[in-house]
Amino acid sequence: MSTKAKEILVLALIFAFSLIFYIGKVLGWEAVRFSTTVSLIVILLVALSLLWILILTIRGRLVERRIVFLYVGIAVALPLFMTLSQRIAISPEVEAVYNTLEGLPEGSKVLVSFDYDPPSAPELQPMAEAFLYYCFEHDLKVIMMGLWPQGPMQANLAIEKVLSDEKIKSKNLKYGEDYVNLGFQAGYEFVIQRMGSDFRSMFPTDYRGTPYEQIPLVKNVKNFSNIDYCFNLSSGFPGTREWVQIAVDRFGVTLGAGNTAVQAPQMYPFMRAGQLVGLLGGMVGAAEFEFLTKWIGKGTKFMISQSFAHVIVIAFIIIGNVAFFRSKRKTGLKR
Amino acid sequence: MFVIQYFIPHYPFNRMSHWFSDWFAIILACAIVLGALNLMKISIQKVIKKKPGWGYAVVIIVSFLLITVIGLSEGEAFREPGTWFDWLYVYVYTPCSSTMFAILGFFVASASYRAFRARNFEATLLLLAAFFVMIGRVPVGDIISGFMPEGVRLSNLASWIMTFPQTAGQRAIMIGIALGIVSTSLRVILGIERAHLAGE
Amino acid sequence: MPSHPTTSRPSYLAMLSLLFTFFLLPSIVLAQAEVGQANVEGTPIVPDSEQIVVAPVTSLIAADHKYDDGEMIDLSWVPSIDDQLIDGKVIGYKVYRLEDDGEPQMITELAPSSNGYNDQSVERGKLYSYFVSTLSSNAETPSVRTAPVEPQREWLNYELLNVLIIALVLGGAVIYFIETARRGKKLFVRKIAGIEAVDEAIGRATEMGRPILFIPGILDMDDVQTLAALTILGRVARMIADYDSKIFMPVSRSLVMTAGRETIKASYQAAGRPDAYNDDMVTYITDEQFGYVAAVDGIMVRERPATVFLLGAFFAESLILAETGNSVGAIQIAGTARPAQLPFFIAACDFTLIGEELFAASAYLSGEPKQMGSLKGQDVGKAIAMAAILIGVLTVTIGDAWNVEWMQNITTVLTEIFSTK
Amino acid sequence: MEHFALWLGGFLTLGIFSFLYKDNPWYKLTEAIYVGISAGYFVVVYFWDNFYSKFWVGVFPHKRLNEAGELIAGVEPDYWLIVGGVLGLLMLMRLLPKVGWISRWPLAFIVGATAGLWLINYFASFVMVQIQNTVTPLFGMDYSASLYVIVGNIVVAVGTFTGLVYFFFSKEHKGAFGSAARVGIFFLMITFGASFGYTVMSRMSLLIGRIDFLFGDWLGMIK
Repeated sequence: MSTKAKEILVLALIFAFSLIFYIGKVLGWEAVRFSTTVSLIVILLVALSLLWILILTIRGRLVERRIVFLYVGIAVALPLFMTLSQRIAISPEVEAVYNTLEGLPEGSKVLVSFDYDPPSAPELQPMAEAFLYYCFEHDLKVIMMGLWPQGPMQANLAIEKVLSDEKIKSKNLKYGEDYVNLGFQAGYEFVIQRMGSDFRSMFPTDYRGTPYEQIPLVKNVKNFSNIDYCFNLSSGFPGTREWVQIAVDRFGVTLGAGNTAVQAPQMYPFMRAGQLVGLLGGMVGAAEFEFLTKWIGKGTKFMISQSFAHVIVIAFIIIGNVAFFRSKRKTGLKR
Repeated sequence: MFVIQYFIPHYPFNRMSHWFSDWFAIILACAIVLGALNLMKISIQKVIKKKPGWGYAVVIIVSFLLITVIGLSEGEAFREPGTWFDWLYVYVYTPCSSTMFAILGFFVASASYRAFRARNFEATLLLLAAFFVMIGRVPVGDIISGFMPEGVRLSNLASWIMTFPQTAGQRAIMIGIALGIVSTSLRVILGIERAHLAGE
Repeated sequence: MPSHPTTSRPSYLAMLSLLFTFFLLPSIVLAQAEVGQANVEGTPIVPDSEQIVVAPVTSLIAADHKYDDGEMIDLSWVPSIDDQLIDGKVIGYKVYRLEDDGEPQMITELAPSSNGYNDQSVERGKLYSYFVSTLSSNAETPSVRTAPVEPQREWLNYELLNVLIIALVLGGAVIYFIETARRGKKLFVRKIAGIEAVDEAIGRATEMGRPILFIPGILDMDDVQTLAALTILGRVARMIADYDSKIFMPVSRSLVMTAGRETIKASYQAAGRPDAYNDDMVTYITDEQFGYVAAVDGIMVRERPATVFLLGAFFAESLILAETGNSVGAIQIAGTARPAQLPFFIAACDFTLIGEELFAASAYLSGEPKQMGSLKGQDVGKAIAMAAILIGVLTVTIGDAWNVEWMQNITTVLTEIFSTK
Repeated sequence: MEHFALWLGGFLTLGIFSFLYKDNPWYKLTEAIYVGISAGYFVVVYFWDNFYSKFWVGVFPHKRLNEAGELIAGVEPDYWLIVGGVLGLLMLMRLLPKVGWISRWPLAFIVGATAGLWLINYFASFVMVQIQNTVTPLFGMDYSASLYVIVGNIVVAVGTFTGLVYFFFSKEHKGAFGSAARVGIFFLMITFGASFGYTVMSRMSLLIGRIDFLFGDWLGMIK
């Protein structure tokens, strides 16, 4: 069979596979689940094949790029079907966010800024949900906004998800009294700057078009001095750095943040300097926070995959370096 | 000018940053038109000359025109849920851009196998720190080091690296880069660094 | 605004004096802030018996907000003694304002335990006085009125004076060293490993007869890192012209393309070989991040360059480029000021310019005394930072541990110098 | 429509993943759609957010009518914005080859303005605040710190100091100064290692998110 024919065959298989399961979904099939035994067998098989790659590489044959890709695909996809128990260790920076929240009395006003868009949602959406869940559960009033155009939409998605929870549903929360979404405002960090003097000048209406002064929750909120706690979910510019520079350094708010893992390390100096009280970093931070707030969402669910992916990357680094040192010793070459 | 406005709260200096940011935004809006026209020019040339892959150029032109026409005709509220623009954003733009970033996961693994070598002491240190952070941040780390007493497990080590040496390094880099930018900016302001503006 | 290309060489000393005039003149014209206060305790209105009586707020002070354009008045008070977290009778506060002794107007309602408010709807030239009412569920107890206050406009933000002074010292140092260098004094700058390797890397490419690839990052000319990369390109291109090897530079911004062409052309002219230059050395690919990466990847695999320069602002593509370069066996010299991408360069490239080194390298390589001078100025900044950290940490630790007063004083001074609030 | 949307998402996602196998028509098609849509997306967003709501509305503010239909005093037009409009227009001059040189003006403005803006903001937040905060008593206030924190404090102080030594250009890295720089580079490497780990973490999370879309949202195999 020629390569071309093989490729077409694979394509057809993928299509058939998708079609079958899609129809299955529409018909309401059960989700696919691996039992613990199957999971362990899969893990063992992956480990053995990694060993085989190690042997190949030591013999001086680097495996092809696509095989590495395949491994990553497997390491990420299969664990999604697994059911394994796992213990999540809480890092101090996540605990700090939780403790600050715990210290807030009922009825405190919390400002949450959604500064990200759908591409970073896998990391930040679980944080948003867990955060809102905690606020609603403990009767904190939530004011939402966004410096990114898509942020308020993500906020709505999170709200929808959290409100469908039984416990929260029974609280019968009202839009405008218990939470409000002020929407997006263009202007990057200048929005924060002007909010420092007057919220209303930046948000004349909420995202539904209701005038600011007619919303019971915010009509008496003049500026940051009426906000008890600020939380910022950020995946770039404008984001946590701008909130620290302006809202914290100039207006003195208490700020916590959830960041994508890429930019989280750069926030540590701010944390140590006390400009930032607590930080959730990436999906792992989300999972830890979910554990604390007892809102078990996607962050926790994805942790097995995350563990697997990390182990695979580390395994490849080790394999690559073992081969590197062996070849260096043989040829004595120094590059 | 910006330097001045930082220190003097008085009108007109306190308005200056607002003006500049607005002007900047307007210039950007015009510049993006330039970029888009450039893209169109290249694509149309491809189609006219029937260069290889001109079919894809047609797709670029069509999808560009589609979203632009829809977005501009839907008026100020183009972003509201339920508009066609929003639909295109959610179901076309988002899957594409998310996947573009997701694909990097594969490349990270491939690069770690083929390129990330402990070729000297510095690189070794880097890879070791990466190792501990990666393993310590996920539950697997604590399963491996489960025999150790609470408090000195891999997750604690990862936390320690992040909070102390990592912060120190970030701080030094931060100060260094800030000073570098300050001095480069001064060079620009004083007109020393102007090679980039010479000739068009 | 600064820096148009046709500006004739400015005299830096003149500019320096201009700067000083700009900063110092306003400081002479100052306005003294007037503070009006009322420290008399308020008396509660005696209410009906069913009403829940709460104590008024005390020590109400209204004062002009300092260092602004005369648009704010700060209010502060001590909350009512009935304002308790547990069993508190106070449900909030109302702030009233009297404009030029007119009728009182409620301007805001605040939550319990508030102890201050910042009124930003005031105008200059009017007198304002305030009082605050404490609210229980069915009664209101006003406090005593404050003395009238007029919002003031100040010319200089004295709280930021320390920032100004340090910025001036730093700016002055940069300008001083630039002047020194211009007068022909040689300034020492240490070797930078990545830059030392440039010669060798170009030599290797010449020997192997393979091209040199120069990638200036994916940001436009408005990014400082791109500027630095182009300055380095100037020197690299000069060497390449001397060695007679080939350079190829794919870019992702059209402005960078024109700038790159000019830079290389100038270098070839300086090397006396203008005939060897042609415009195809620099090509524009696409603004699209991953489209650009895919194309550069293809170029690397096909052309198999002996040397790859990755200098400028890089994002997610850094690791793809570094890996591909590594896999074709090129010597790679990389540099960026983006901390998130540096690790990939360090792990996969032979030499990496870390953060500030990229800016320094551009100055170092250009060999221009003025650029070297600015580098020295930067070092002054670092010296200040290092000294502050060293002295600060020592004094604060010793001062705190053994209660040495003069050390504690030094600490206080240092903290004040570097505070931005 | 919902079915179509999900299949479209699946089609595009797999199309981009197919690049991992090799460059192929499916990927090229997806890429072309992506390039076109993203270029158009930014044109639209910049038009409404920057050009329309900043410039147009700023210069010609909406007339506000009260309930009786009478004109009430709205926002004053801000004619300063016209300067920005003119600069933008100059930028567009690049389209005409003869006067293209004039687009250097707004470019010079951008370069100069960013230089000026960054100068002071970077300085205040990144230099001053960070120096101030490195200065902490190593043993904590009144010996209150635990051993863990004391070691940490020392590490931060030493790390920041030596890191700066590494970036010091005026002195050859020799002797004690050289050793300090060497220690500094170690700290930098640990920093980069940590941020390497976090970047890997982030990329993997996004990948998991995509795979979850494929098997969860699209095919319903994960609930």
